[in-house]
Amino acid sequence: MIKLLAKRSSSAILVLLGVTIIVFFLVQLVPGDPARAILGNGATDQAVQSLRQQLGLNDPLVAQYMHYLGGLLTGDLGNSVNLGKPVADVIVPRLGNTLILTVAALVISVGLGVPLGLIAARYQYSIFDRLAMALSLAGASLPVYWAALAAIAVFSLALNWFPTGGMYNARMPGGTPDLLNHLILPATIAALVPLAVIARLTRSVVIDTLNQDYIRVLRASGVSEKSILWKHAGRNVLPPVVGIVGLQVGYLLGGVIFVEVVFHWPGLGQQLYTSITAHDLPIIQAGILFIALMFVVINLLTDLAVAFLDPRGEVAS
Amino acid sequence: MHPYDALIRVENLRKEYTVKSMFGTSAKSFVAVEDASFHISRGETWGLIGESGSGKTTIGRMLLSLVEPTSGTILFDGNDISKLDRSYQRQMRRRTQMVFQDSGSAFNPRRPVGEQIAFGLLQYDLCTRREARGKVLDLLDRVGLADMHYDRYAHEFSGGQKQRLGIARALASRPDFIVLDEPTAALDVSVQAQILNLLKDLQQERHLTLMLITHNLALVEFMCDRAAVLNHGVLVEAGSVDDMFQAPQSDLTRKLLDAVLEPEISAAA
Amino acid sequence: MTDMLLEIKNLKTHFHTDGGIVKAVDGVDLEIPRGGILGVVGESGSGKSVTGLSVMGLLGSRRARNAGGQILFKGRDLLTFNDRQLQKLRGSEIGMVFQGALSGLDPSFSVGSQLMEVIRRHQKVNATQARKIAMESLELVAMPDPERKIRSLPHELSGGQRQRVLIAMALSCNPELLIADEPTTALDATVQKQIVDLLVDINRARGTAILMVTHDFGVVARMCRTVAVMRYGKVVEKGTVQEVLENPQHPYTQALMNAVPRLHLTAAERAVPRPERRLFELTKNLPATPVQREEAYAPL
Amino acid sequence: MSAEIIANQTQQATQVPPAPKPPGELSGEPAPAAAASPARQPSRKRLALRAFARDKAAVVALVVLLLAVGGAILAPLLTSYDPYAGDSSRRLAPLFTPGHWLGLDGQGRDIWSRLLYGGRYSLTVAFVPVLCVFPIALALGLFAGATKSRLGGIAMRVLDAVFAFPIVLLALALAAVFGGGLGNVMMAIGITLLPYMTRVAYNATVQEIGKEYIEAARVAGATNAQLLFKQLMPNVVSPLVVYATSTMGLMIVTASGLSFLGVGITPPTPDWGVMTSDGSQVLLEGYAHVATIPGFAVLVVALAFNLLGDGIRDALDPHKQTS
Amino acid sequence: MSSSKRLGKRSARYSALGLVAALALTACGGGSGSNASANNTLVIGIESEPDILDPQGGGGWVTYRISHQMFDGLVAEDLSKPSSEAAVTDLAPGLATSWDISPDGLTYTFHLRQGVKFHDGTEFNAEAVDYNIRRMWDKSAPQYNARAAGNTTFVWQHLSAVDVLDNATIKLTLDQPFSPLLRLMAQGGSGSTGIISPTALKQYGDAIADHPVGTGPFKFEERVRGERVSMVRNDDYWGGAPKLDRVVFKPIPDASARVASIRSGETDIIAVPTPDSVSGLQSDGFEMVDATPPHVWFFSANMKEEPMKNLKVRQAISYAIDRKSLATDILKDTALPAYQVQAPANTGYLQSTDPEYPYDPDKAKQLLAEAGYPNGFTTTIETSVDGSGQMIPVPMAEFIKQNLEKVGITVNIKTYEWISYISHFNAGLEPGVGMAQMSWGMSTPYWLSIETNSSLIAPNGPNAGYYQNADLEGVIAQAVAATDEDTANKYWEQANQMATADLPMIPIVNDKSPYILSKRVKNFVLPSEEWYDLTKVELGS
Repeated sequence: MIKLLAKRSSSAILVLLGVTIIVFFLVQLVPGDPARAILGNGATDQAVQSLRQQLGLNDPLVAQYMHYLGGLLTGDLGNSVNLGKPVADVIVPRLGNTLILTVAALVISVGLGVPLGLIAARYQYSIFDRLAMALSLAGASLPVYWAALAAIAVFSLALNWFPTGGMYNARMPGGTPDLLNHLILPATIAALVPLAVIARLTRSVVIDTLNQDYIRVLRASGVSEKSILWKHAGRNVLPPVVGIVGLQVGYLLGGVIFVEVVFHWPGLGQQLYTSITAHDLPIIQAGILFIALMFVVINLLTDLAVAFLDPRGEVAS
Repeated sequence: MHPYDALIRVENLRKEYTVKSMFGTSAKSFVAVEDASFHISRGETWGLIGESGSGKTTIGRMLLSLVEPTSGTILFDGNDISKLDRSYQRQMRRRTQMVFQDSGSAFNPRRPVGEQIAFGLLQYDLCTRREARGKVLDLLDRVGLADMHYDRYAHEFSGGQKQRLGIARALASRPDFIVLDEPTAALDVSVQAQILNLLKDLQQERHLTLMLITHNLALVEFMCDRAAVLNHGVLVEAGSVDDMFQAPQSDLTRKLLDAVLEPEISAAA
Repeated sequence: MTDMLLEIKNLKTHFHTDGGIVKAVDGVDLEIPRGGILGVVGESGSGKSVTGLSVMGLLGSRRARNAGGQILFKGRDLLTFNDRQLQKLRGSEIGMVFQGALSGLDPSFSVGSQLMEVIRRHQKVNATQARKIAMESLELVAMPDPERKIRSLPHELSGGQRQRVLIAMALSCNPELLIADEPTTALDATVQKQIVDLLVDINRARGTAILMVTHDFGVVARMCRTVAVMRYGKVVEKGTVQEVLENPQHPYTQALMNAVPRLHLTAAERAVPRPERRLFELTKNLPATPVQREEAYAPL
Repeated sequence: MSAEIIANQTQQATQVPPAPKPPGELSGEPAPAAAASPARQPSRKRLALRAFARDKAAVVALVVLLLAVGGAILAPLLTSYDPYAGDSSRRLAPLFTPGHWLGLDGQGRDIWSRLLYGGRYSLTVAFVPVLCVFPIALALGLFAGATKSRLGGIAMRVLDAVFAFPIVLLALALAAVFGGGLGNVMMAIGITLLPYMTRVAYNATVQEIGKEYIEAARVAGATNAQLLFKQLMPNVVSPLVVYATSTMGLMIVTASGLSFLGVGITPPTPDWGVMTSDGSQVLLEGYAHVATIPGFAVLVVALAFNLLGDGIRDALDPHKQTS
Repeated sequence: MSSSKRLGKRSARYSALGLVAALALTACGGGSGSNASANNTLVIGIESEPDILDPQGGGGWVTYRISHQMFDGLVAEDLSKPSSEAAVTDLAPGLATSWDISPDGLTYTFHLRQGVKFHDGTEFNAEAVDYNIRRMWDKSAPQYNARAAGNTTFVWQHLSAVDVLDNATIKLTLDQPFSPLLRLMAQGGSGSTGIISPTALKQYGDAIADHPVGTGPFKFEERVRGERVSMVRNDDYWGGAPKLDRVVFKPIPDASARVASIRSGETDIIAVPTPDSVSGLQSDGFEMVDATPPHVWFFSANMKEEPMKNLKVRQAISYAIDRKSLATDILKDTALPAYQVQAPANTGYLQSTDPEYPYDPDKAKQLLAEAGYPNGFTTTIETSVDGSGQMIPVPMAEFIKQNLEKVGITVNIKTYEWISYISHFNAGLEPGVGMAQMSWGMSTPYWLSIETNSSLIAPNGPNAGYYQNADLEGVIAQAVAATDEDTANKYWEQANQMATADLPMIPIVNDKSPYILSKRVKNFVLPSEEWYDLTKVELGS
């Protein structure tokens, strides 16, 4: 296990290094001059030049990258161009908010998607199965922002069940219950696509599992269908399903951008979106880096979890 | 026996698989074949007996240069196959063939089987492209398949037919030596009988040297002149089949003989 | 015939496939007395496995249909049982062992927990008692070091040991009938013999009747008392092992017998040089079958 | 009791015997009859088409896509309205307005007309990036998977790093870099797609290369190039085609998301994504049809691409091509 | 115990663990505020996340609307009258109660308000003013801040000396007469001259943005990025304590979501409703308040190349655009058609009743033919997709495209994100781009100079269309140098006339800057300015 951890971690670090390179050079391609963006309309050429000097924008790219990497390693993400404060101060609270949304969406998509897939597999070819799979196929093709707006129209405006957005009541921020109240709708919308995918994949994994020899042995031993489905199949589909769920987190992190924009959820996605539009390169770099980092870490954890859950212990591709 | 009668001579063959750790240190190794020496004479069928995981398939693959030995030499027709130059290597490839346990997976699922059999002919310029089809049809006919099978795909054949296809392909390049890796393990007895009979007939017709890899002693008794028993990568016994089966020298051989269930009423029932 | 434990009468099991109805079992009659061992021999597609699964009600496919007949177990027709009754029956009164021992155990649960789940499903016992019964079952199948093995996960056991666990599981509730569907296929020869002998021992010690589904006449000869030879969903010949093996009547049976390679050929046989020795030639000895038997193209 | 012969041999000739069961199969259900009938073998293409035609969902999907393509091509014949010219005094007219059965959008343009013409852009966005990336992904995946070379390994590592970015995020970043517009969006989508398609090709290659037929071909004397192009490629292309097809739907959705975020295709292009994102501005004001109609079109076409992908997978699977 | 039960228990334990973790995660987000103050809290839904809350360094109207509530400048505007009562805001005393201007227009002496304290208790005096001005202007001062200086360049461009005369008096000396100075000091569009507590500046330095301390009617409470900026009443405000306990500015960038938020009662006021939502909101009992702030939505023409170089072409375009329909149909009367370069809320605005460029496509075609383009031409229009004051630029551009295509001008639209658009715009129009859209305006007509001065040609300034007109610059120079307001205004009107005739910028509409108010909101007044005063606002139940 420790060996596996070491092996996976070191390859994850390699991936992360690649990520920093991509992030760095991607941001270089963004058009416009950050220095001018900071100084505004009236700035003179001279002022722009001196700020460029100050920001190190005139150094060769490789030097800038090494400088950037060095900063990263010492925990220095640089200063936001527009916000006049360290990037970490901006990113970290946003990251927390995005995590809340992502985790909630994950809980919903797994909590509904896996049982849906299990039941659909159990009653393969039934009306329920066909309906659930058709819906989940459609769900995976849904434009998220459209669904978000439609959900606001129905659940916030028509039914008045949930607030239309934000994280807390602005008039009187009310702690956890207030947060949950604001969380349900966006988390559900963010969960839709992964839920659909998880349900579909779970179904096929379960069907595979139910065709295994040992399931037949259990049947022949008179073990109840309930135990076969929920205990034996359930336990054995765990590793592949965890793998599937891990992958879905990536989609979630992407889809969350739309949800954050429509529900004005103050998360990383929204920050990133505004920073991309506001040309705040250090924030963009850090934001993308953090999302990639989360993704890589989640993949790593998924890999380890799959290996851990696999009864044979060490087997994991 | 004179050494030049041996088509294949193997000396101190060894295969070790290493599992490298991340940083190339602390390698774990697993010995699949340990210090095997034997020879296979021209025209004979040589049996290699072993239970699952004993390393018998690895030996077969080393003989065909599909797996590189860790150490030891393999002489084919007197030449060390690891030292052959390109064109001889090609010759060696042509002259050695293999029939797999499951020919179904040994055929490309997305190409017609006839084309795949023709490949061996064309590859070694044994005929022109125009003649190829006819030659393959001859081969198919010889192994008991019909012309119409040429354009079909592997999954459309039954187990026995797939084995016939595998044999046809092995024959295409006019080899001298064929490794038969459990060629009938997955077949019904009646089909197995046909395949075994076919192999025998072909051997006589074409003066083939065969190596039969199996765990079934009865097959060895039926097919082979000489054989060896492999136990966890080590050759524990070798010699003529009649001698070996009548007076087994090793425990494993005895155990294997004892385990054969004959369709005769014995005291047990 | 009332002392028969299992009587299968004119059983018909059909599969409704895209290509039409496949009559996998087509009017089969079989019977096993209490404590008896019946071998059902046949090649792929003969319907022997489907017969065993029909008894268990385990066809499990939407396409499988019962098309007639009776399966009388202790006088009760199993074909009339509902799912719940069948579940109760399986494992307690009829046990089953399949081929493919390597994949027959749930890889995620320990041997003990799987045994105990079956035991507690059918017997009103607490965990300690169940564990005791599980231990006994493992001892019954001569599992080496059962104390340790009961805690093992399946992948920690060898193939033969796994097959023993499966047999222990099938026998844990002391069923009167054990259906063994090619239990030794894919095992090494030495292990195969051990398992076969084990089944015979259990039959003697406990009086458990066995329905042995196999393609191997060697296995039949070793353990069975009566044998039925199946082909294309029908029983072509049946009788005591002695009768059938020593004097097969049906040409198919004869052909099959001939096709089995044997050791220790007689001196006369051995006098034939190896290249001239021939195994059975199907086309000569069998009446031509309608179509689709692949081997119709055999040139022999 | 003497051994009895039970079978009536003559009866055998009149019935269809069960097909031989593959050894080891435990399902209790006989495999479909292996085709060994002496009938003349239809061509591969015919078989694939026949298998495809049996898949009702895929056929419906194909019809839907053909309708969409047809509608896009024949748009001038199916509507008399200019998709770009609107009557601002009648903007946001509802469904079934006389002369405009799908209503008018925020500029007073006919939605039906924009939907038809919009197919030209949306389908292009779905199709072109996938088409362009296909050969690159195939070559890269084959190369990295088959040669196990250092270079291939590095290429896959780099792609691994790209994998760490969620699709939408990467597309968003790239679109922001390139700027909006049809061409740039397609470029962004193509680049985003590359690692995914390459991974599919790579995985298929690695999987296939471990199969026995590759070894068998080597025994038969195949050179490396022959192994790569003759043996591996057809088996790698099929899953890649399937993946590419299913992906096209997702790409329309992604492109529409970019439009919503303002970095996608530029209005007034009647792209469905642009229309959906335009319409979503008035979704909450009681003009739901403006966003919902093109959104539905995106959904249906994405769905159709998915089902078509499934259908193609089955049709290309030799095991399902029974005559 | 059977293993199945054990498994069940274990999974229950896991899910409990997950819940606890989720709660722990969320617990850190706990809030403040009591019920009573919640009732008297005004929540304003604004169109984007504000910039930094440093009044001098932070740019944009959205930000100034917030920092304006916490900071005062020396010079203020009278924001208590709606546009209908005062088309142009009057200057009013701020932290300076009065000021004297020397006859030569070169020295400004400000008499400071006494007894005013910053929110942190620091006394407001001439030293504080000196400290602040040097932060924006004196490169040698330790507190000099490049960003603050950059944003206030236009205000201080002619300042040559600052002298503290006594604790209550400060003198600014200019190097030339500069008539727009006072109005510029009252502006806040791109950085304002709001006075910050020197104590706080010394304490926080650049981090002042997170600890804004001014003298304004509201005191900073907290800022949760992406979520809210909240402030509480300053009971000691020199202008009289406001009625509200708290004000929360809540950024809701998506316009539909903003509208939804007021419908669901989460906000009390929203800025920039979607035009299509206004009538529905009104019929549901919400009030719309609008004004005529100094705002013009225009196209800068590319004066570097044909055909835009040609005055007749620019005139043709101006005639071809149906501003009225744009304002009525697309913008649902949230804007007024604009026919001149200066907005009504500007002292240079011409009170002529006759618009110079009524909608006349035939005349447009005729002018095009005269210019040598009888069959029109093809050009590109650039615009942002959103942004402060940009209204709904894309639908507007789409509408204008249709207008222009009717007279034969084929238009491609290129869109950009707001901030990348600003830097793109400020870099100057690219070859092939005929017009680029922008929106801006100030209550001081000096704005026209900023837009057209040849020294501010891109990339050195916002003159993105490369316009050069020596005559216009001459008139503007006279206006700037004028020492009495009437003379200045006369020149400004002349300048406006010239610019409107020459069309370096083609004005399209003037935003009415609508706000939607819930029924609870009382006494909210929108003046002819881009920002508003909240001291008089009350909340009903």
